[in-house]
Amino acid sequence: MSLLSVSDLDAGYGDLQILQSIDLTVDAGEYVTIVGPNGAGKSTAMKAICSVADVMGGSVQFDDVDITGVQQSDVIRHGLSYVPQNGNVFESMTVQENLEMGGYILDEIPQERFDAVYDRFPVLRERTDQTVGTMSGGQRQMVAMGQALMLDPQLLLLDEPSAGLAPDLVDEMFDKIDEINDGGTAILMVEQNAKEALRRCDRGYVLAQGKNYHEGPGRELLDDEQVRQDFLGG
Amino acid sequence: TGGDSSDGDYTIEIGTLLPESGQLSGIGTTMVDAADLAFSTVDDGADSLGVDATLGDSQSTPEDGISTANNLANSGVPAVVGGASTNVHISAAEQVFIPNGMCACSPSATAVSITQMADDDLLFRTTPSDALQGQVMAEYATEEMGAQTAAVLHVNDDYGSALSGAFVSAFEEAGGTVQQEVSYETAATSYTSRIESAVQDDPDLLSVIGYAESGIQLFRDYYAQYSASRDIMTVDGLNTARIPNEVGREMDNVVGTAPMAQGPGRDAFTSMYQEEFDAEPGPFNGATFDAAAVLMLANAAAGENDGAAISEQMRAVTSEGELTVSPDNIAEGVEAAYNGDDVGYQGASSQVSFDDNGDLVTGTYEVWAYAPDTERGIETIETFTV
Amino acid sequence: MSRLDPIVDGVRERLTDDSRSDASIIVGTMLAVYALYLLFGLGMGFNFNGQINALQRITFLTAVFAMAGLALNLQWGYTGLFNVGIAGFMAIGVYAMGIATAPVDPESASAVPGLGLPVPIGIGLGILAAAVAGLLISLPALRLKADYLAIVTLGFSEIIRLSFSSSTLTEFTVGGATMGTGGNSGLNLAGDPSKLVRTFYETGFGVAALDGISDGIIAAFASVGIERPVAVNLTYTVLVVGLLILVYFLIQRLGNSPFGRTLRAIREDEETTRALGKNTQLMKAKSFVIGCGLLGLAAIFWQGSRGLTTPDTYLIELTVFVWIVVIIGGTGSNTGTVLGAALFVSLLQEGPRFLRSVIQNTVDVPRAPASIGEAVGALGGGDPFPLVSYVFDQLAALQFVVLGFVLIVIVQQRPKGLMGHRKEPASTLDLTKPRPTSDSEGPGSEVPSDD
Amino acid sequence: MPLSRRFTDAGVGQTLRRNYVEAIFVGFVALLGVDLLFSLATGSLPLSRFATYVWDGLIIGLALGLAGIGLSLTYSILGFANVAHGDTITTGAFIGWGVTFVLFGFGDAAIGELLLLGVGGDLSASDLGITLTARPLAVAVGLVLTAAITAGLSLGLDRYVFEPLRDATSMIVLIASVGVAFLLRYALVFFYKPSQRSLVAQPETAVFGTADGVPVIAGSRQALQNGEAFVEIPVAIGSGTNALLQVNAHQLLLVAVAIGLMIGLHVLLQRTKLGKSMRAMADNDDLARTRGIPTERVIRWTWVIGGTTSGVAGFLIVLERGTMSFQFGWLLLLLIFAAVVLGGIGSIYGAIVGGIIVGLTTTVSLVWLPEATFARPVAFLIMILVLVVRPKGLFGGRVVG
Amino acid sequence: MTERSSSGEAVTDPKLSVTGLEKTFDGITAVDGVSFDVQAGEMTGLIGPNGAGKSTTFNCITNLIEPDAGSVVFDGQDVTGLPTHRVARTGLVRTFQIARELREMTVLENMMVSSKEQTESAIHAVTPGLRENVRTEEEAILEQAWETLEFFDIEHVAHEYAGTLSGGQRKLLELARALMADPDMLLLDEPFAGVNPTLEERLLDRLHALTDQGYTFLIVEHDIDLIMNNCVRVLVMHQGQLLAEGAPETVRDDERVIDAYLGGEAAQ
Ligand SMILES: Nc1ncnc2c1ncn2[C@@H]1O[C@H](COP(=O)(O)OP(=O)(O)OP(=O)(O)O)[C@@H](O)[C@H]1O
Ligand SMILES: Nc1ncnc2c1ncn2[C@@H]1O[C@H](COP(=O)(O)OP(=O)(O)OP(=O)(O)O)[C@@H](O)[C@H]1O
Ligand SMILES: [Mg+2]
Ligand SMILES: [Mg+2]
Repeated sequence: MSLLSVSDLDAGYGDLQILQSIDLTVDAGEYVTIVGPNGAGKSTAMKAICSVADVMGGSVQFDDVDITGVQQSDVIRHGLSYVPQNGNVFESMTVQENLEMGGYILDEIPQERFDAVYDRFPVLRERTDQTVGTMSGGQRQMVAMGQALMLDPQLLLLDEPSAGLAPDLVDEMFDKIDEINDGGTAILMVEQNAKEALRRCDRGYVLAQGKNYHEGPGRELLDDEQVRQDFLGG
Repeated sequence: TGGDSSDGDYTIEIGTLLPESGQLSGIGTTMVDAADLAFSTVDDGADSLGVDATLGDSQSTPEDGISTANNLANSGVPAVVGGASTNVHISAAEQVFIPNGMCACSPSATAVSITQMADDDLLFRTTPSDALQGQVMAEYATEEMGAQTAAVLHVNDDYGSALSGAFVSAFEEAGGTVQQEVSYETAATSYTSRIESAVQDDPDLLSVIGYAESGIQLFRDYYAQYSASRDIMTVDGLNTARIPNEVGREMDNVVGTAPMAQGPGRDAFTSMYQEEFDAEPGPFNGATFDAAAVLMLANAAAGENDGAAISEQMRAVTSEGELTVSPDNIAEGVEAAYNGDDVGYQGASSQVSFDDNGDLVTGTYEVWAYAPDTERGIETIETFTV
Repeated sequence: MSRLDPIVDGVRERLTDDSRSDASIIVGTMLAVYALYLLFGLGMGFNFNGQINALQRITFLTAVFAMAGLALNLQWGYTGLFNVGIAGFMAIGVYAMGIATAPVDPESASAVPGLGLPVPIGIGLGILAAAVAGLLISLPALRLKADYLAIVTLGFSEIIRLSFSSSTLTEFTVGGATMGTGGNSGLNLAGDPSKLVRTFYETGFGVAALDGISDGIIAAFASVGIERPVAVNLTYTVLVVGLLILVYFLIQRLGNSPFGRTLRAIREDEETTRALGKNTQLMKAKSFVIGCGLLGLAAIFWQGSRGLTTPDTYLIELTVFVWIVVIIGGTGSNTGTVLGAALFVSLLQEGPRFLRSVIQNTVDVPRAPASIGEAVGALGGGDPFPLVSYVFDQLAALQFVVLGFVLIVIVQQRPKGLMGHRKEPASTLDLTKPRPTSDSEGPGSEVPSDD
Repeated sequence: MPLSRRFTDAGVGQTLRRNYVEAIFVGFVALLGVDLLFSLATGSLPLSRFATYVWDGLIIGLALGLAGIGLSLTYSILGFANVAHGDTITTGAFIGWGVTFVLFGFGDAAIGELLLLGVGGDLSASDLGITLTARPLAVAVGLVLTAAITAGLSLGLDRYVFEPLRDATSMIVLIASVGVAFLLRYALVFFYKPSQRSLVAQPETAVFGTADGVPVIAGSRQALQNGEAFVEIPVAIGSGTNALLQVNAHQLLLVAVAIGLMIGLHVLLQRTKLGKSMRAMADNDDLARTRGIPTERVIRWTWVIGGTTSGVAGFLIVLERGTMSFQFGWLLLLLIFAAVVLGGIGSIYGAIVGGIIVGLTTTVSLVWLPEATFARPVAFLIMILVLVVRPKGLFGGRVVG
Repeated sequence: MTERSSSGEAVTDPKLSVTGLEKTFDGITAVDGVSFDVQAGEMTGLIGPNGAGKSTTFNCITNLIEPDAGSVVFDGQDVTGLPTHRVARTGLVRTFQIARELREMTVLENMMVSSKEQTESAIHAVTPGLRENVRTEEEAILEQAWETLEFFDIEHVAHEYAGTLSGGQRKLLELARALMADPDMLLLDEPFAGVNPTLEERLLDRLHALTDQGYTFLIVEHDIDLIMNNCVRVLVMHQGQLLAEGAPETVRDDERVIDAYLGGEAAQ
């Protein structure tokens, strides 16, 4: 049984429909990547799953619970943690406070959680009291990831986690995602760094113009000439 | 409404432009009552005549006043009791009354500047101008209270500034020294600093020019810190019986001046008012009644609902005539005037006689003090006629 | 959501129907307003001239509020400048005009002397003064973010109002010329612009030909039963409406031009706009100054025609009213602003007053009890009339309660204002068209225009 | 908006320009200070008068600041300037005092009359004799009641007015709050009539001064003159008998509560989970929801806290002034805004400090001003100058706290 | 002017010359005495770890943040301390790392705002005769805007509010809009982060074409292959300082660069 199963999903913003009957599944512990051109609806799919965008039809099942259109603030309580593409940090708050907000739904955040995040992103440890709005693009991305990792989610939704990261950090980021995945957390990730992402994931989806376009194991998509040509940049 | 039955061959059209709401609604509503009393007395009492009164609310602001005045004009009202405050009166006159040839008689607009308006002789008032009250204040202060030095604390608006100015010049003319002239905004959080500023040179007399609303707070602040034995002189704005009670003091060091309903018809008016409303008439009520009465008389004498014609009769009906009209026989008087008889009105507030500018020839003022033990709560100490 | 929905939808449908030109939307609204006021007039027993005059007054107020609203729309709707000092700029315009035109030797001793300039020059100076005040305040203030700019302008307008009420400035002498604000008693406006119209009818400005024309106009009005005072008012209102049309096209053209486009960009993100090579400070200052000048203009033709202006006219409420006009009309939309002015004046400002008068004129209500407590007590005793008369007695207060309520409902039902959904063009060209195909003749070919 | 914050740091040129203005500003203030000292030394400005100005200004300022805390809070967290703030305070105070009157004046007058604070009857002023020292229970209960009622009122307003406008721009919400302001203010007129009324008896006072050159504290000026001091500091510093400054119990209560609330709220916002989630929501409400923060509940808490402080402010201001009218909140609003903005929107300390500056300016400026009318303009002028030097207010820059 | 050339050949006047740039934010020195030149008609890369100070350098060059010290010479003209818009007017235009679209304007309007060929005076907007001239101008701008949008593959959203664009589309708009300003030199801050690789290749082709026409580019980018394959020269920043510069190969093999950036043990 899939951990996340999205079926026949229509979604968009207000009156504007972007997604047309999208199907998506993520199994427990699985690592799934979505790729596609700009404006394809990848982020919208993520947002629809997390009740940020408006669901117009279809359903989202998580862990056998129907979470279609539940309160946005309740999504995380079901065990999904989402890192948006834009606006993924609290700019006016310090690094430490950002992490605290990541663990908001816990009554008491154990110190180990902070340590775990700081171990993963040592840069942040030096800057616990810096206001995130003044940090560099890459540093913010780390804060955003760290925030999502303050909980131990069953499924982590990442929207372009490597964007803006220096190469060593990109590798590190992917390694860390692997690690997280190895720890049993399922991953659903959108990436424009598509080749790397597809190489590492279990399965991939290609979205284009709001529709499912392709689906298959990551390697297979990588090897698909048509997909390469159209979406992965040759 | 004053009564809109037209139980005769002629209906007098008349309107009011008074502050039923807004800042001045406190005195404004009783003024409307007084006007209405005049209208309904005539309407009910005169057999051959009816009165159709349109009550307009100026809401205490010029802008609303103009709108309401326009409505009066649009209804074909030829004569208006009002406006009450100076700025409403001037604006409405400039914009509406004068262009439309309406006759307006204000019971309470006291500014000196109204005297000289180019008004086609359409504007009258049944209250004396500020200059006179300033004189009375100064005279009483220097002569009766023996004050040589004074400080003024006045509300920062039209009324306060003008009266303060009139008092200061009269007081200095009378040989006194005004040490400080301090203004204040209504509803300030605290008046302590302003009071401190005003009394810094320890004047013989503190003159407080303002309204009841801010006056309560101001006097509380005063008594909290300053001598309850210093002479204080205030004005008609604070001529409200409940003030000592609200301030929580006897306030026996306070006297005030106010234009006074001291006409020959005053007693008659007071008893009519009491019978109707079960209360003492308040400030400007007599003047309002007079304005309404005179306009109705003039209208009847003119025999047509036309502003210019009415204004032409204003002086005729207020100078001595064969039939002396006063508040208690106003209905009879109006009827007589309509029938072409020579009538002469003797007002509740004053003799009522207009000079060339439409101002009162004389003004009567009272000097009053709070008297919590009396029924009215205020007693008249002395009257002045200037 | 509510029973209002069908109505709102209906209105929306009409408004979104692009085939309806802006002019017809405004004319349609005004006609509806007129119909309402004719009913009011019937209720108040207005005669023919009265009815005309009432419609005239509604039109006049609509026009001046629309002018002020358009000026604010330029500042806020286009440029994002949060001007809450409207009353102050208006005051400066009117006072400058008044001081400039007051006679050097006034006849009445209590009147304040002035510079004795002719009325048209006074009007020009008034507008200029408001614009210059805008410039002065914009130098330091435009560096500030929206909310802070707001409080600065708000403080500025209070400074102006209170200074005009001070006795120190009541009369002063500069360079030998004596002038003043008249303090709290206000300033007599010798330069009352409506006097231009009156003089035209009275003397034709001393020109025989004009006098002949003006007599002819009066005769024409008389022939349809319109009396002279009403005719004079009507003429003035037509003049003001003419000005409004001028201002409307001015703002409209400023808006759909590269100038307006850059203003919008500033509203969105000033820093980015600067990075694109725009002198945002200068553009903001221009927009602010033009807006302030127009506020002065609106105020002169509105307050200036009252013959007297007093400092307490320029309380914060005035500023709030102009804002309400723009917000209910739809920020950024000029047509919406005019519409907003019509609705504000007819429904929120004048409407309740008329309604109250109609009620007072038609119903005879007994004396109200002294407090609501008594009224409710009587109700408990089975007598509803004291409560009824108490309510009647308090209609003036209830009028504002209703104003507040209506405002909330409007804002909730149409959070973008009546016409805020419309995308106003930000170019001299029509940008909503799909791309002109490359095989058309290119530049110079038929590109439909907006005006 | 948030993005730009990253790049708004001023550089060399601007700093210089600003320092220039700042220098002039500081220089001018210093000059005034010297002049003040000189006047005090020569006695042309009696110390007692100066002390009165300062104390009066301080009380006004703290009242403004106290009332400003709630405004600052909702302003920064909900992102709009609540024009109805003043009228919410007034409404809360009217109802709160009314209920207090009913509870503690029961039997003295008809319940309706008590509830309406004397409308239509003879009840007035000191009739109930409420002061902090004479009836502390009434004051305590009234304070709590008013706070609770104002909080409830704020919640109600949020539910019916502001909640449907969550997605609207801040300007729209501001206009809605203008509607609320009108509605509340004139509803008060409808029920309570427009007249000013006094609700409190004269409180206990203490007068600081010297008796025969010895510093003393007495119960009143009269007592001091009569030599009936209750505290004497046996050090002769002169020879005369002078009253320097008079304070009363209600003013002291106002000072204590203002400072207490300021610190308490600052800690609340900086340290507690609720405070942090408020700030998170103000920063990025979408992300806040994604992180599981129930933003609706946070908004309601914001109103509750803002309403409670506003209620406390309203009650204490009325207690201190002794009188109340339907306009008092509205008339204070402008100065409250000035205080909040001067201090920096969102800063709790800023609201209090801003309030004190505004309050002091309106009183101490009387030393120099030719005409008292200019006192308020000067306060606004100072606010504008401060903003030119520090565009985000004295404590500005951070969102909350 | 400092004589700094990487390979020792005779230097033509550089297009952009930055000397001794410094910027400190309360305690954190973001840029610490950076000096470099960029040659005209070249595509130069600027790389470095996150937080190295690249974006801040851009901000200082364009004076969006006033530098604490240092000078910037563009095209032989000292632009240090010039207001941001004046810097842009000289032909030096930048993009933002986090795209800053004008949200409530359409994509097309975003593009048109950018053009520097427009007469933005109020007088021209309202005066009949002058307005006609403006229109001819506008037609050309519109044409150019459409062309550029088409190239960036976002012409189908031309009428949408820019605020509704997807993340990648925003980056595209950011770049397209900068080109619309008709600059001589572009400072691009991670223009391709989040852009689909296929599209990225096409865009790079375009940039090369522009370089051939004489445009100059300074690109911040973390995609190292992209930098290596497309830039003639690479600057490497680390902790606010210039760590290395030179041809891509040289830089790539530089120990310090490998350590600091390309991935060794030491992440930052
Ligand atoms: N406004 C500011 N206030 C305080 N510190 C700042 C500010 N802007 C940048 N910084 C700090 O300066 C350093 C350099 O930031 P910058 O944005 O220039 O890095 P970058 O090289 O562009 O990094 P990235 O590749 O992650 O975008 C960072 O440590 C950042 O936190
Ligand atoms: N808030 C919004 N309102 C309206 N339309 C939107 C909104 N957000 C995105 N869209 C539109 O939805 C479409 C899909 O956007 P989405 O963000 O899902 O794309 P994406 O696949 O994530 O692209 P990218 O790789 O560029 O991030 C785009 O055409 C965009 O314009
Ligand atoms: Mg996306
Ligand atoms: Mg960067």
